[in-house]
Amino acid sequence: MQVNEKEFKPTIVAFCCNWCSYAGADLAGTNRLNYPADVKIIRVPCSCRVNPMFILRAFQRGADGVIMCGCHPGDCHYTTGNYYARRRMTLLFSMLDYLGIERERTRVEWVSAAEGAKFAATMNEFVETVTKLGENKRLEDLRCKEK
Amino acid sequence: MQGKMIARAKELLQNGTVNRVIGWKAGDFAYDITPAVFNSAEELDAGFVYNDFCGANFSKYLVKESRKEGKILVFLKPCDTYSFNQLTKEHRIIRDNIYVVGVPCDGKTDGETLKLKGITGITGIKTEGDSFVVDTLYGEKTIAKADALPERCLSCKSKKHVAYDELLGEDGEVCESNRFDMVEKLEAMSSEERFNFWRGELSRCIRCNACRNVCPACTCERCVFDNDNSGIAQKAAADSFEENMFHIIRAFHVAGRCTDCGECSRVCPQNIPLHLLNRKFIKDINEFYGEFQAGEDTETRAPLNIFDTEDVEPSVVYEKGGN
Amino acid sequence: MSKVTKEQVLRSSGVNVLKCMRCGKCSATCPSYDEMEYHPHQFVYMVEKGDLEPLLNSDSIYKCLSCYACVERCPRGVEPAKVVEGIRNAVLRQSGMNHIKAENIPEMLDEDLPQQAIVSAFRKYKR
Amino acid sequence: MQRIGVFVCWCGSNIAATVDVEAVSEALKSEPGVVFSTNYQYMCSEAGQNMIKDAIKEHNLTGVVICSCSPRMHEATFRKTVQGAGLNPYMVEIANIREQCSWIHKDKQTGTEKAIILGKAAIAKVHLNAPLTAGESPVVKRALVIGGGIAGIQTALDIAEAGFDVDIVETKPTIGGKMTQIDKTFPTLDCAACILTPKMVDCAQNEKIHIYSYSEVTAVKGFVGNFTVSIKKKARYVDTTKCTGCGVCTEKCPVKNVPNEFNLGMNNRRAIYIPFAQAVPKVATIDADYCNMLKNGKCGVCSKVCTAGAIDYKQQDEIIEERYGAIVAATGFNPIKLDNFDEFAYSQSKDVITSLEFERLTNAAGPTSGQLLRPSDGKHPHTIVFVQCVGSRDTSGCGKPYCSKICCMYTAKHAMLTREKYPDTDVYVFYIDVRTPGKNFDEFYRRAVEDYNVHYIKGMVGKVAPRADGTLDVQASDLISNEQLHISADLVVLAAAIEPDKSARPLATMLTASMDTNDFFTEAHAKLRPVESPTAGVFLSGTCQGPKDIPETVSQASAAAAKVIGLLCKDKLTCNPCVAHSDEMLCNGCSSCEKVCPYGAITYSDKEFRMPDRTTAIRRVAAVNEAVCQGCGACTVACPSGAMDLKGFSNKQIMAEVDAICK
Repeated sequence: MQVNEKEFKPTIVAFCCNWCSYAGADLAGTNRLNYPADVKIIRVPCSCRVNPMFILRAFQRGADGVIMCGCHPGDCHYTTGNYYARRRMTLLFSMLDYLGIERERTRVEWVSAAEGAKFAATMNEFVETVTKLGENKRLEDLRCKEK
Repeated sequence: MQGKMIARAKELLQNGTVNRVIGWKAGDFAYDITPAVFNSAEELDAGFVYNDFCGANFSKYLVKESRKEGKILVFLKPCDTYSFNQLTKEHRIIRDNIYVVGVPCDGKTDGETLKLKGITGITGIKTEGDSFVVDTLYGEKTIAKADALPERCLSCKSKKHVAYDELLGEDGEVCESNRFDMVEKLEAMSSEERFNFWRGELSRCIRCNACRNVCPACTCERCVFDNDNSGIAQKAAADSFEENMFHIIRAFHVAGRCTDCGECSRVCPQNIPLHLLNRKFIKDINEFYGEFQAGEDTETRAPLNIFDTEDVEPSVVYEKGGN
Repeated sequence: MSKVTKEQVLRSSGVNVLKCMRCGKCSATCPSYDEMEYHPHQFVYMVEKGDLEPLLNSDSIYKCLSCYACVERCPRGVEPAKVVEGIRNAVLRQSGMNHIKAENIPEMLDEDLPQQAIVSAFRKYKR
Repeated sequence: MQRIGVFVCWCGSNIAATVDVEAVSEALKSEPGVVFSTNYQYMCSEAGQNMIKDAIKEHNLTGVVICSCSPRMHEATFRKTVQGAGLNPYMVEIANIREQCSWIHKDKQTGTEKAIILGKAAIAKVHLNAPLTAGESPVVKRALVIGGGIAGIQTALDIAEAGFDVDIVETKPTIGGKMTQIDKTFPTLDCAACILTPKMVDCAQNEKIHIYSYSEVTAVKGFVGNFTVSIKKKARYVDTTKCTGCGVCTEKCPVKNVPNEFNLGMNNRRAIYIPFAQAVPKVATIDADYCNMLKNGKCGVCSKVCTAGAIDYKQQDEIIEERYGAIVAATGFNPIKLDNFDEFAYSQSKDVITSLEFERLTNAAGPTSGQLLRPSDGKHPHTIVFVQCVGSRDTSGCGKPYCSKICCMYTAKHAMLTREKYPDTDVYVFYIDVRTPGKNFDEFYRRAVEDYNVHYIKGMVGKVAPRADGTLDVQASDLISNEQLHISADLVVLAAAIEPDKSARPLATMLTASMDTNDFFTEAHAKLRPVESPTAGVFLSGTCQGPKDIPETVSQASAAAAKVIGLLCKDKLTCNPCVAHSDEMLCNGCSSCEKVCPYGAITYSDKEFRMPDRTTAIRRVAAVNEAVCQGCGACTVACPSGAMDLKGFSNKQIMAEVDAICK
């Protein structure tokens, strides 16, 4: 197989809630489960701390994909946080899709503290998806740049 | 109607129910009508108008006005009352300091639209059946309402007042509206087509902030875009991305609170169909979480401040098909 | 005759024999038990061990009624009947021509006969 | 500008093998604000910690970034370290370069590059950190035990023993739970009632223990040390303070056809009943579904015969609110429903019974007064077949994937007792595996085989078919002799799997405690914190955490009690300082934050403000109760104006991390 010299490496931001998903990511590490280094995790107390602004900001600064992970619905450490997060993200992602932004660049996944394997598998799959999409240009180009 | 309204306003001023009136005032031209506060019967006689150009939604003005000394009289059209309720629910207006008189509305046009239809030299307007009869320097012109009304009136969601202290004229009903047709059309497009559509629209934005300033849901003490500490402040956009962010964040901030009054699109000097962003959220909320009309009452929780354990997963966005 | 491998049987049957916990409920529920030289649980176990020859040469593969009682009752979802079917298929594939021919099918069709039966007949009534 | 020190840990070779630690500390040296950067073999060691302390003093550091293992591992350690050097503990940020970097990447260059970015993000965040002070919250010195079975009873007794008040909430009219229905206990064959009922009486008599029987928890608010719990006392239509438990009403009541749940419906009770003779509290309860008086106002016999005047047909459900420092879940188990196992003919034949029904049939207080009789014709069964693992270890979806743990032992007990009492009975036990890990357990099972001649057959029953002559045809496999057996049995006993009580799932939601896929409560740590839930202040006792026998349940119950006592001994708990706070100048007063707060930590009030134009204005603004706020951040996103922010995870801090990562 020919190795592409300028292989595209996406920038992926993963927001993980402290109690489930961040612990799940730790477990993936403890079990030495590989996933691409393109994923960088930001720890938040709960998925409900994730402001849509953060996601747009990440895209603005060059992220190619943003994924948010939280406790499974019903298991939120703060009882209800992920239920609000679920509504917020559903609407935000739907809006981005509506604006013509590739919907595969955004994702929500519920990962428990015991699901290290799921975390790694999710990240592998997400990176693969985003890599196929290539660089994130549309959100930036939504307005024509003045020539 | 105008006469009735002035007469009632005078009575309420006279008997001390209110000490001032917010209403529409004639400008230099017949069609450039502006909101104004009237303090006396004389001022009402001199400038108060109510006609088919009186489109402005007064609800937002009450955020400041209701915090002033004394009670204020406000005339609200049916769609304005939804914004009014929403602001009451969010404690943004002090209900006790306001006296609401509901007035009927059959759709409001504006000078720009008429001019585009070739009607110039406008000196007055009146409704006759399904048409506007426009007085011009060149004589009377008749135009069908269907041709002269903005989108928001053509797809009117309700002619029913949801908040008032008294009504002048008959109250209407909630309408069967086709207001989501365009959203559906966009949804049916491919991702590429949607992108091109919005690129065409949003590219015209000059960031004048008119949409934000007129929006009855945008009443923050200080907007995040003006707040240096918010981390996303932008007085003048540094890059094109910020413009996109502005519209997405603004739509998100009013999601579940926007009553679909259409003021944003009405005031946009670049004619960007901003209401299509808000309506997308409204449509999604209706589909995902059940029918919800912001401002319908002052009790129901906003859809983003409540949840159901069986809510749809965000993956619904990918699973709906298309691309 | 080329050698039938365990992998072949596992692939064609789609069964993961390692899920078996050796409870024997398949054989306990089997209506053809007494007819069979090897019983459903033995099929699963012997395939796991790779001990295929006795099964391939046994009449048991034709004694299985494919009633799927074992599949229905297995607490681990192992699906023993499919293992039996896998072995049977391996034998049939190797034995070449079928006794009935495709061109004869139309005249055999009749409303009361399920088409499934014809398909199985292809497998069972070899020359 | 902060003066930041960066400390890169090798973690022996755990990090150093796939991350060039030297390169990382070197690269981070040139980040803005970094005045010191180094690396060391084990930062968490005493030498490593001293290195950090020395550097703080020597370089006047105002912020510290440690690139090491997960913050979940050593964040607390390093916070203490910097505090020891006079720095605010919240001026530390950890870059996780072990679990989320060195351990998942094999290529050193990749690992090093990622570690540098993670370090940069932590530096960007620490620039915006502010010193935080943790508040304190008081501990309510009272515990709540939910469930009054042997687990709940033991936990409550132990907590009371330590001198703390404890309440038991039990949904049934009496405490005691499943153990009251059991005849004898393995492996000693003590009579269950003889060892349980004294404990029930102890509960009733202990002045530190209050029993809410026939009650359920309907809402839980608050947090560790300070829960507010709503308890619904269901109307039993009997004044418990007046009822003497004489039982006259239960004999005179004309409604005689109510299935007796204590005997699993194998006999009947009256509409007013006391579940069994040793019930605690020993008071009557009216079953509103059957009582004629409550249904159509015609009867009133119990009221007439009650000399104590305890009957009160007008009684209503009552909701009381009580405050607790700790909550113990002890909701227990139930045998599964056997609807999915029709092959065993449970629904077709009365002579196919569950093991718990068998317990009642052999219990002296049971429907047959302890005579083992067939439910169908009341005759002695001469051939009994026990079927193990009915619904246990079942991954087909019909049953439960786990081993129910107790069935092997109780079946050995049943088989043995049957053979002892009725030596003319043939007893067969069909097993997949016999699992007897436990003190004197295997010896017990071997006694059944060797001394009592119980026929243990390796294999499963495939089908039970009722025959016309009243016997049951049991078709099973004997895997050892490789034959299919047909046994003509008089009685078939199914060892049904056990599952958590249905009340556990809604309770877990109320408690914000997590559950596994089988609805067992999850422990904080499977090995090291087995009796604590991950939710602070919530503890686990008995089978709600997983299948257990009685000795195990009791030891776990006592362990949970010890944990509760440890908590209640404290006068104050240190709060999490990473809480929400509202910028009053930005607050719209819209109440969005208040609506999404799960703890009710946000309140609104009208306050007078000096406005920029020198006027004063009264505005409605939000305030956060820092002792109640748990720092989830739901409010920060609900707030449209950005007035609400979270300390330690502020909008700006998170965006700084985003920026550093995406650069």
